[in-house]
Amino acid sequence: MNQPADTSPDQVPTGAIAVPQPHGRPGDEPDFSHLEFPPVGSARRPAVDESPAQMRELAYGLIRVLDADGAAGGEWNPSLSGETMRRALRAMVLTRTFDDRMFRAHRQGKTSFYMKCTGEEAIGCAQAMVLGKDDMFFPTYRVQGILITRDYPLVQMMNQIYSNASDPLQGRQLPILYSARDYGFFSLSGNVGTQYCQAVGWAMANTYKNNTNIASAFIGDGSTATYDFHHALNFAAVYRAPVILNITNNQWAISSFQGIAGGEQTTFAARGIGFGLPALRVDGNDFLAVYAATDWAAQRARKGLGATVIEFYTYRAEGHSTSDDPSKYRPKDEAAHWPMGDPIKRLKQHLIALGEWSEEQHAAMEAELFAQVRTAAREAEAVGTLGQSRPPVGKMFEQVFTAPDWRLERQRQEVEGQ
Amino acid sequence: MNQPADTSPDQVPTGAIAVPQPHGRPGDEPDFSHLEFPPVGSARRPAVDESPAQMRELAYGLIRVLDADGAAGGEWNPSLSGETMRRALRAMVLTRTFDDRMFRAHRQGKTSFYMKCTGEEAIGCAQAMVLGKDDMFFPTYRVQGILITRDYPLVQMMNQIYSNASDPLQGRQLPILYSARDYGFFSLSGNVGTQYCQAVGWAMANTYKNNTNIASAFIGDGSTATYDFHHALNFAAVYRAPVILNITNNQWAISSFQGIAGGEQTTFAARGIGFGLPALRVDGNDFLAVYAATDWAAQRARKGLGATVIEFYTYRAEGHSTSDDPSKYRPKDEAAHWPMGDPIKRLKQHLIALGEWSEEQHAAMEAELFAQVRTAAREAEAVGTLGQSRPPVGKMFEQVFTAPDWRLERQRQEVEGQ
Amino acid sequence: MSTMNMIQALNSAMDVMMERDPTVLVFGEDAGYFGGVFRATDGLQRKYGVSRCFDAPIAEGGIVATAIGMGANGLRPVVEIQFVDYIYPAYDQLVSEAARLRYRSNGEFSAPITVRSPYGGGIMGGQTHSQSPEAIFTHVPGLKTVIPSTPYDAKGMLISAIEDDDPVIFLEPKRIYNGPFDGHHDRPLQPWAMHPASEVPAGHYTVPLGSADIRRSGKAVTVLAYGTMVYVALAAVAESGIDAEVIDLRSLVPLDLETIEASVKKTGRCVIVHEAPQTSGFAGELIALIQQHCFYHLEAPIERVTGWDTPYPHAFEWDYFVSPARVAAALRRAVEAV
Amino acid sequence: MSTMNMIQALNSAMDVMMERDPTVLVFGEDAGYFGGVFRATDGLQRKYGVSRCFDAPIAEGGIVATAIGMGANGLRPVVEIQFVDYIYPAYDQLVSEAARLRYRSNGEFSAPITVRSPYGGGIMGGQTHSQSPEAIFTHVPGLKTVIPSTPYDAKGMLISAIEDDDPVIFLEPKRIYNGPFDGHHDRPLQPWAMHPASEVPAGHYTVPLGSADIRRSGKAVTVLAYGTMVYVALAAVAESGIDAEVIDLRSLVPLDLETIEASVKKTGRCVIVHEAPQTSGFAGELIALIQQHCFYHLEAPIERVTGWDTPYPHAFEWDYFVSPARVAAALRRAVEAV
Ligand SMILES: Cc1ncc(C[n+]2csc(CCOP(=O)(O)OP(=O)(O)O)c2C)c(N)n1
Ligand SMILES: Cc1ncc(C[n+]2csc(CCOP(=O)(O)OP(=O)(O)O)c2C)c(N)n1
Ligand SMILES: [Mg+2]
Ligand SMILES: [Mg+2]
Repeated sequence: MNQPADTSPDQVPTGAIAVPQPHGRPGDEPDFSHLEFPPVGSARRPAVDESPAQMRELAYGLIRVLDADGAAGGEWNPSLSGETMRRALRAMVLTRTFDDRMFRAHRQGKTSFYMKCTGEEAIGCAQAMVLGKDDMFFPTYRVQGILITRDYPLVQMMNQIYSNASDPLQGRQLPILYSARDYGFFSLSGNVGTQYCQAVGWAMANTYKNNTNIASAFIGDGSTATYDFHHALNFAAVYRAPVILNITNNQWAISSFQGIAGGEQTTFAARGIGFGLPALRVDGNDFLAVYAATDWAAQRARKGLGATVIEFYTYRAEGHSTSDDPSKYRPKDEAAHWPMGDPIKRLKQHLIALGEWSEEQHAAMEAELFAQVRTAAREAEAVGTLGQSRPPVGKMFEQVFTAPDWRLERQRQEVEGQ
Repeated sequence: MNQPADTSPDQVPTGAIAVPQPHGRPGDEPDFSHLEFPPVGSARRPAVDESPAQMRELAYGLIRVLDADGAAGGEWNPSLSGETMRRALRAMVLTRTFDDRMFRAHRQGKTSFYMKCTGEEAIGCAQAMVLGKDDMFFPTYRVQGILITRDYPLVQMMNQIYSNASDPLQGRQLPILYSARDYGFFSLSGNVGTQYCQAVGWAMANTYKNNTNIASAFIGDGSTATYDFHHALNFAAVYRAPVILNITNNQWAISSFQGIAGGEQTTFAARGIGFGLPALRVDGNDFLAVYAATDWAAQRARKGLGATVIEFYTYRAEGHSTSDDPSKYRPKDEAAHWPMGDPIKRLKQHLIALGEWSEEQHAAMEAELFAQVRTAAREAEAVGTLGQSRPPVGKMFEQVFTAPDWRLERQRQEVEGQ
Repeated sequence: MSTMNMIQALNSAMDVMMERDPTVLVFGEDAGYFGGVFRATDGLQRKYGVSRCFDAPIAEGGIVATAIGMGANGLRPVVEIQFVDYIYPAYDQLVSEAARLRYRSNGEFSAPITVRSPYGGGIMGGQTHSQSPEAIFTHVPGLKTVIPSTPYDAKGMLISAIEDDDPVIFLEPKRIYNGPFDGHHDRPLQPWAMHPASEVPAGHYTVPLGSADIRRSGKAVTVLAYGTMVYVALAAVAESGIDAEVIDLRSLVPLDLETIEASVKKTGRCVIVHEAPQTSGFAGELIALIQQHCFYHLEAPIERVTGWDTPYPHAFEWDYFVSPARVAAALRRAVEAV
Repeated sequence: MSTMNMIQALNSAMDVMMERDPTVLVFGEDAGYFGGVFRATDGLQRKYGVSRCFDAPIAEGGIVATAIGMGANGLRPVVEIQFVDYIYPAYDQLVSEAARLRYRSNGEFSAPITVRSPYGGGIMGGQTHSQSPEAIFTHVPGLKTVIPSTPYDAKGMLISAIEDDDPVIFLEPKRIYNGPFDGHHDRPLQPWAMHPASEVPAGHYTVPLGSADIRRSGKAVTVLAYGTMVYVALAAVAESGIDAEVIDLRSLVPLDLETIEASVKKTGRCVIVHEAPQTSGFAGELIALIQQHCFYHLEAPIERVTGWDTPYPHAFEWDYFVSPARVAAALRRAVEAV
């Protein structure tokens, strides 16, 4: 074993590589006192055609609309109607109810995998309401709220999760990696990041086709480290693509806190500044702030002014997935201490404060949505859960190419002949 | 042929994708009037331990020391001795002389490929003087000035360029892809960008070994688009690596102007801001400014304060390589109009103004260096030029692995037996 | 009909398709204003405007990702990777995304993209301008991998690739851009104009993907080759005087197994030639298929003549590059084996 | 000696090497505090500190690039790619850099790195947690590619890989982390504790890279397998009652051709089993070598039993995953062919 000159083992005293450390670990009390949240109203709302160079401060502040008491304020207040906000609340509650049911379905052995978006419902739901079905989302696995807000059939989602005979993706994908073109929801990849720059290409095609549709792409804090993130910001800036480049900073990437992705040196929104793109930092647990920021970015994009980077600051309230146990790497109960609260509770509080909603209405809605999810689950389970029912095995060989070549034909025959 | 719903050809009116355009094309007069250069002294020199967040303006200004008249000024003036500057001048002239000779050698069929760094000599030469041989450069193909400044034998460089029997790399590499560990010069890759994040790993190993050596990595404006650039900034920021991340913005990447890499929306230095790294923008044709900025960044790195991004603003005065003809895509003679002049002329002018140098001394030095290069060339050519002489063919099979496996043994026997 | 070299034929294919189909657009590093470092996209920006032919950042993965997004949104992007040696940064997008998009979305989305890239050695390009990585694409379900070897095929196959609804890796043997180089580097290159396959129709036509071409009929041994190696093989056959059947595979996936099988069953012997390193090169797959389908017809071990299992070394270009002499020796071994 | 499953054996290898050699350090996504999603690096950060075992950003290419830089500067980094399905973003760094650094610098620099990654199917992981891309590494001059299939080999080979001065792709058949799964997914998994190869020395030992292991001697047919497929093959042999010789290749590059050749010359028949898609899979290379070196001993076509040429489909796990029944059928075809 041939050692390079300066490195015989005894010469290596192992200095300290600076590895960022989170502010709490199992056994510690949840403590977010190191975080600063600028007050509601502190972020200015520039005209959409203002030069990005003039608005860099937005990458370091925080766009907020709802304050701790549930009152809306500041330049970013989208002033939504009670009806719109009730629709939003309903979509968020339905999303959470769906997540809970499917998580339990996994625990009951009905499927192989599930991921919840608890605490982050405002993000997917608000974007689904601001954008249209002709716009295209390039989602992560944590914006199922988009499909739910757009009334994609719950039973279809469940059929996909169960890989059963009615699975719209014919059993080919891992649970939750949906595809729903008609709902503006691009086929989800199991690799993180890979679709971020595809969204830029999609958006460029809209420009090319001379329409005003846009794309909206999601990525997690951890996944900003993937190179697709770099490509997307670079290509979007160069070709002025009509795309919203969303970063969901939920503080965690499986067991790694956001500092491992570089979140301690500056904000993730600041990545946009590096490319001269407008960059907003938004309270992701504030439905109204998410709505307003999305709307602003969508206007820019539709006007041909190009891409906007938005960091949604939020907290992943539950485990990464059904394979994960967060109590192994972070203080118990951190979610309950998240200073920006829960997006559902906050919008509900706001609506109640406005006199547009009540605890009774809310309880009734919860019961109704619970029943709706249960009905859908029963319908899907009647078709079958994972392993109990599945598409014909020949589906394994379809859609590899537009038409199967001789290899696939022969292999299919071999399988079907068995 | 199966067309997606909204895209039958006649429905595609082809709108205008915003493709950045350079400010001149063949036939146009060279015109750099759109560029603004802040005056000497306008850039503040912060303490090296100042927070990067406090010095963001440096990414948008320009660090300059020499003014148009050859006078040095401003906070960044490194106040070098006449002797040091004469050494620098000599290194730059030698680099240019070497380039000219090798370029001609290619034209004479003596090798397959060559690349000059004309107009960019200050960058490699200054860094080689600031850093030590225990620091490691991760070079591009346009910082041969490093080797020349450090008195790497010219004849060895030529042997490599000729792939002759004395080629230190045994004929395995394309001309100019040198490797010189003892000179602090990492093996050059033919793929652009790939070494940028390796430099971060190298630097982290220095921290790990508890020494104060650093790494210095180069990348071109065009190559900032590679993902290695992203990885490097991200890893360097996260692990506080002692590395200088240099960007040589010479306005062109083969035929593509820097706007194609995203240089029109903001500066390349600003990419560093995206990661919370200190970011300097420096007149790359001003030896003293390059020297001072490098020195500042090296101090930060050695003190454990982490990485610095430096954009050197310069101009690629000649073709991309011997395979390129820039008159095909940019105005003729642009180089002569570059507002920041020529690095050799400017340092010479400064030395003369100081009374440390004269036209006569300069002419004598040029003649001397010309002779030195000619002597080296004769020596290398006595060994042989490309195809006239080469290492033993068995070298093809060595160093693939530490020890050849049976495949390589058999293949070697087959070739040697022929 | 006009006489074209391979670059002109490729250029014409893109021109014809851009003319016919407004969803076709072309981009890549230096592919816009300048027309590509090999000039394959020359004139297209001038003719069709910057929106349809443009320069791209040096980010092969970004180029392919952007093309996938465009392709899913109804366009037919044709991207150029300047040298295939630089395609690895796009490998993830090709393998994990382009290749699987149709499958995983059950046909809701697909990536009808064409990825053009010059490949292969013989140009003194060293390690990073000489590689032949076709095998890493042929292993990937959902990708087509094709390699033309004449101007006629180059144009007809490129049009087929662009019209194809699946992602196609279109590898261009750059050593024969200007003429059918046969490995004799010490002789003057015969230009394409002297070769019948340089007669290329000006308009639209296709050469289907998945069909091999028998370039020389013979009875003694079958030679399978593609790209530049077709000419090296033909030279070896001529020089050895062996009555070989030379098959230009043209398409690796989908593969024309029928033509291969018929030939090997006839000759009982086979030599496979490629530039890529031997281990896990495409010859392995061909041998596996042939011995499966023609086992009882084989009279001699199938020979592989390939690049060595080393990086591509600058000074040893002509020791690394497969020569007619090496192929001829393999032909002799194949026909002499009993 | 203690009883270890494969994860424990891997963990022990890193522990032993970190203890012995301060140049060894370990990093990867979730590999630090948490100890890896499969727990292979569990406890190492606690024991050796954050500088020697730490979490990395989600950038496989950045991880490998950083490791290369460290490796060139005298360290021996061991990096974990969370699933091999996510290794493609590091492919360029592995192929263009790690594999060629020593060669192109004539030995001035090298990349003595180990890239560990769980691979293979059988865990209901769908398209992106089930792949077997070994062939795209075996094609690359300068990379070693190895795959252990027992706790004993896992530890001994990982130590060899870390001590090796060349870059090693170390693929871990994750389906057998906890026990030697034989493809019978409807039966309870036998834990490693019941298998003799789970007896693992606590300290330092090596299993050399490049040597195959005959897991069962036999005369009727040779079976070549690696990873989980070794157990599927052994089950097929047991169930078919055919007297097969089962060889666990363990190392694909360098390959133990001698052992393979000796066995096939003895049996005259061969079945190759791998999980990866068939086309251009590693079986192709093996067939090419065997028919070259054992042509006159072969009495039947060499059989390939492999994954299908499709992405890995979630609902069809047990139709895609090679079963003992498919291997047994191939064994019968091989021994019955005349
Ligand atoms: C390319 C790639 N590398 C690694 C993984 C494994 N992985 C899946 S999710 C995940 C964490 C992502 O974290 P983040 O981006 O913050 O999203 P979040 O889960 O918090 O929503 C990782 C590492 C992957 N899917 N793809
Ligand atoms: C990964 C990769 N893609 C493409 C190329 C081809 N190429 C060589 S140099 C170059 C332009 C680089 O421009 P820039 O980074 O600005 O450096 P400069 O030549 O101006 O010094 C290109 C595209 C390459 N070498 N590597
Ligand atoms: Mg996250
Ligand atoms: Mg440049």
